[in-house]
Amino acid sequence: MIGLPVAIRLALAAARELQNGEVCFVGIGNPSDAALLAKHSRAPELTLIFESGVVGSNPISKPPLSTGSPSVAEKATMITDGLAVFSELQAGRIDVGLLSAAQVDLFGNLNSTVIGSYNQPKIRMVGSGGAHDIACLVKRLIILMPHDPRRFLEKVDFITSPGLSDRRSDLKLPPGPVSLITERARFSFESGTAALSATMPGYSEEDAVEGLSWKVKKTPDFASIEKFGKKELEAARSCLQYLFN
Amino acid sequence: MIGLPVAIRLALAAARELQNGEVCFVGIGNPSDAALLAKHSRAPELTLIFESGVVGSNPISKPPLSTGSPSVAEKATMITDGLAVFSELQAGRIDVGLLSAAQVDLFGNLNSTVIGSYNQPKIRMVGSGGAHDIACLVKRLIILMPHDPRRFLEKVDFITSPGLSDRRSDLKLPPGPVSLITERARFSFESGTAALSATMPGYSEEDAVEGLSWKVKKTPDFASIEKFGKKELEAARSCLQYLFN
Amino acid sequence: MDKSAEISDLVEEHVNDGDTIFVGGFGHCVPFALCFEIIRQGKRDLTLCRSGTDILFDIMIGAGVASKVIFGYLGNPGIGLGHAFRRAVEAGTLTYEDWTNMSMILRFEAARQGIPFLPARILQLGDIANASIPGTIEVKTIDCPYTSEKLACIPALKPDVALVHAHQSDRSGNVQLIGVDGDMFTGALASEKILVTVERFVDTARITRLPEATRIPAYRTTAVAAVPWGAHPSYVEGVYGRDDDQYFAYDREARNVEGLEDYLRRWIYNCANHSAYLNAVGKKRLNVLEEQASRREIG
Amino acid sequence: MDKSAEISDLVEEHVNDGDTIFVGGFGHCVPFALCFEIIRQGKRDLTLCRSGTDILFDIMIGAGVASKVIFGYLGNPGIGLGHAFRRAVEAGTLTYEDWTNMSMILRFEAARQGIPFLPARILQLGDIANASIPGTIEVKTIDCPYTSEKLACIPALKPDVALVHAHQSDRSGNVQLIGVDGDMFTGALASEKILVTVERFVDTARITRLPEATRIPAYRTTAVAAVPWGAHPSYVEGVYGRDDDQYFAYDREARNVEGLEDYLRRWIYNCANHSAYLNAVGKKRLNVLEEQASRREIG
Repeated sequence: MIGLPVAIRLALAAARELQNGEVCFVGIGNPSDAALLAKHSRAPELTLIFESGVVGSNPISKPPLSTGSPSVAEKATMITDGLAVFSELQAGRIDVGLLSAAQVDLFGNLNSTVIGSYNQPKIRMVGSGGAHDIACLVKRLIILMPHDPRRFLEKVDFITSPGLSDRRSDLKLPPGPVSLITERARFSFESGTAALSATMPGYSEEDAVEGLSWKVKKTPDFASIEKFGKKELEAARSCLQYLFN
Repeated sequence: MIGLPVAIRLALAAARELQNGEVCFVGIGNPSDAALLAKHSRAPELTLIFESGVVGSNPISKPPLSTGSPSVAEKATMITDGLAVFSELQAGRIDVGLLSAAQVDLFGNLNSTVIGSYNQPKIRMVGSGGAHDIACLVKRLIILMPHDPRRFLEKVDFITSPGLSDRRSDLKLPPGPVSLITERARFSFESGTAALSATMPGYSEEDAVEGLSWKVKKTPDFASIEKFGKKELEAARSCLQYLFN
Repeated sequence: MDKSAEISDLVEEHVNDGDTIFVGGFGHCVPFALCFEIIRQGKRDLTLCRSGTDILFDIMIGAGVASKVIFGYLGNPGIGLGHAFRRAVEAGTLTYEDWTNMSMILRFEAARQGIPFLPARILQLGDIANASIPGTIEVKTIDCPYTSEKLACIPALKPDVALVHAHQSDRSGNVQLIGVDGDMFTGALASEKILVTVERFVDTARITRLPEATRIPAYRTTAVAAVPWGAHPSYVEGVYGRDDDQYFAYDREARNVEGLEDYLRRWIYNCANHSAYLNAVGKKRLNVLEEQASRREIG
Repeated sequence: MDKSAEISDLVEEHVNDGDTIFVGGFGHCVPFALCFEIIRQGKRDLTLCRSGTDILFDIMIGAGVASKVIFGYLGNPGIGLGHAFRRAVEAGTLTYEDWTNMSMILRFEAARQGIPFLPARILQLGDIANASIPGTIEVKTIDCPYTSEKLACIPALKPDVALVHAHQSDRSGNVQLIGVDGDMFTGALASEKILVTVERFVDTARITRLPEATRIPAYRTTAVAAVPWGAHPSYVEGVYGRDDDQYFAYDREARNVEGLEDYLRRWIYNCANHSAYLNAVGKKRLNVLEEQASRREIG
């Protein structure tokens, strides 16, 4: 297990969060890897939606670089426009969304805009894309982050995509992030901040929080995640082959 | 001329209001007859748009009963949805619209909702359809009415589709009706109420207002419309053949 | 997930008395078979809504299944009044809301987008929204926070159930259509449940050949039945033409209550199901309509 | 009306310094040839806008034709940062507005509909619209007059010019496309002028075979040029594949100013026109990309 590339382990861990029959709004990279892996193992009836307007996507021929890449459209069951799929999101019809970012904080706020200050950034990044929209609107938000302690902050430099917030219910927005998945652990946001709810196969509790500045509690139902099965590993090898190079 | 059916004469008269190259929002009946006739005589590059979402329509195979009828779609250059074409209207991108109704008044208000009072009507009619929307939003509105004095009122029973109004400029709406066409005459709304601006070939000024309760002024540029040409009459015979039965 | 079912099950399981029903079909692909089944099953107290209606609304009013209508236009397109509607309004036995075709589309579009209203420039003049005329609709206005313009707020309308007829679907419910659209899919996608009849089932592989023709994704489809000729007397682009004569016949027959009842008996009550209805139309007539279809093929 | 023209005329006659430009292409059909021509002609002070951008934005920033960008995402999709953008922001030489992909789409949709804003549930949390962080956007809110919910008002954005690449058009400008859409036509139809390049011209009769594939009606098209391979290194569904290698190459080369300038020289300045650009890409590479195209055909 530990021998597998980080991106594969992250995808395996995150795929566990997706249930068969769900409708999933997917971004490029770790999120699409996880969703594709889930679809080809435990959740064959997962519907993948990309913000480019593609519904029922199954990008197995080649990992897409853009949400508008050829493999996203290939064999899709529906191609509509961006307004249509963001409308589905805003109307509360999308079950789950997967997001990654440069920084995450204890409340599940995500930053993909700037490192440093907004006006005089140390690093200017790509901005929200659809991430803010997904974070605001999707029924259940799953955050994917490789275990890189520099990216886990008390407070992100800039909140591109909002995490938990008292204002969500007033604004009639769904509750926000449910879990944060790394290749080492699952953190749950049920108690109001990220709390360790499970470790991934091969990792200890200490591994899970190694180097993090966060003071992380453990959830009452804390457990070790059972080993990834043969089907999941085989799906990883076939769908995510490019990550093995 | 006078020997032709009223609907043909009305279409011939109204077709004169349309310029080549214009984009025209069309309803069923007299309006589509006039637009089709114009397209096949003096304005070959007239673009016909129907509220059903059909753009570049040319319904010559059969007079359509519905804006969604097969002949509306046949040979159309674009089929989109209703939202798209009403958006074009609201954004001020449609040059001209043609409407007819059960009643019209001196200000170009149109009624297609009820005869009598709204709640206890003598006759309940079909309602607005897209007529209200066209009357509010189109850059230039042409009204078509057969010369039937009972339908020309001081005040319509119910304003389905608004005519001239002081409030239009506040609401940033276009000025509304430009002309009212009957088979006998053209009335202009330039001066604030319907004023006789032309008589159709074969009709006198007296014919034009015969039986109307309206006190109609004459416009300064009042004139007799020149005879319909061979091309127009031939187009009427070929496109509007069904009206000759 | 296999969402295919029989047309009778669609109505029995998913249409409840009192529901607000969006009726698809803007001249094209009007869901006659589905609505006739609703009448046969004697559903009650339905609220029917769409922009421009077909005679189907008038028939459903006449058959007593609708207690309220919300519409832009209600009549017999290009032919005349809705006779059953007219009688019901004049007798005071029906609740109705007059909107316009554009405002109805915006109502559905707001619901499709998941927002409570859409701003628009219509319905600020005239009598359709006029507080001084009792019974007309009320439409709130706002001042644009950017431009200070006055705008009408067109409120969202989210139907409980949408009824759609289309060309084809796979059994999981990816529904495809070509041809006139109108507000068919704006209204369907605004709705909580979507019930679909199609001319035929096809494999998913066929769907992926023209994914642009998919108008309802499988996850939104509640259930789908294969019902060839399910839109007659309206038409299906490239499959069969519009039976204009039926619309003229309805106009003549529905002018009085007895005539309407004859019509209902002949085409609905005396037909146990859609096959019986097609027998009543007759193979000869259907062949003529097939001949009239445009020469277009989907995907 | 014949709207066909040469690509150089499109830019010369219809793109003015200082214009706000909507750049079409959501991964698919990105209008590279048109924008490279804009760079060659040395247009200045452009404001570029769209939701998720391609490297084309970064290239135009690097080439100095853009003074402002309005966007949801600006980078090299799936690969990394926009290096020229990053340098310009960090050096303070570029004006920029951070929105989100959905809010950009809504901005165009509002303009397409002819209304000054669209209500939405986004941009009420987080820092993108946060009055206490200078430089971020300001988004007004309203209370819904029906439900009292607080909603963000996403302001309309009406570009002066839209740039679009698509599959085919007739000479009067009925433009057709299949495949990924994104905000391509929401943005185009929102714009005052629409400039189009297509892979090929076809007869109007061909257009009418699949009128559902028409995305811009002739009366909205300002001018259209036939420019095969006009979207390279992005792709055209069913015609040629995406040249992913070029995106990786741009990522490597644009990391410093010198590398970027080499890139601009090689692919733009040293190519007198699009044919010269295609020669620089090389027939061998183009053949490979043609092989990679999906097996789909429009209409």
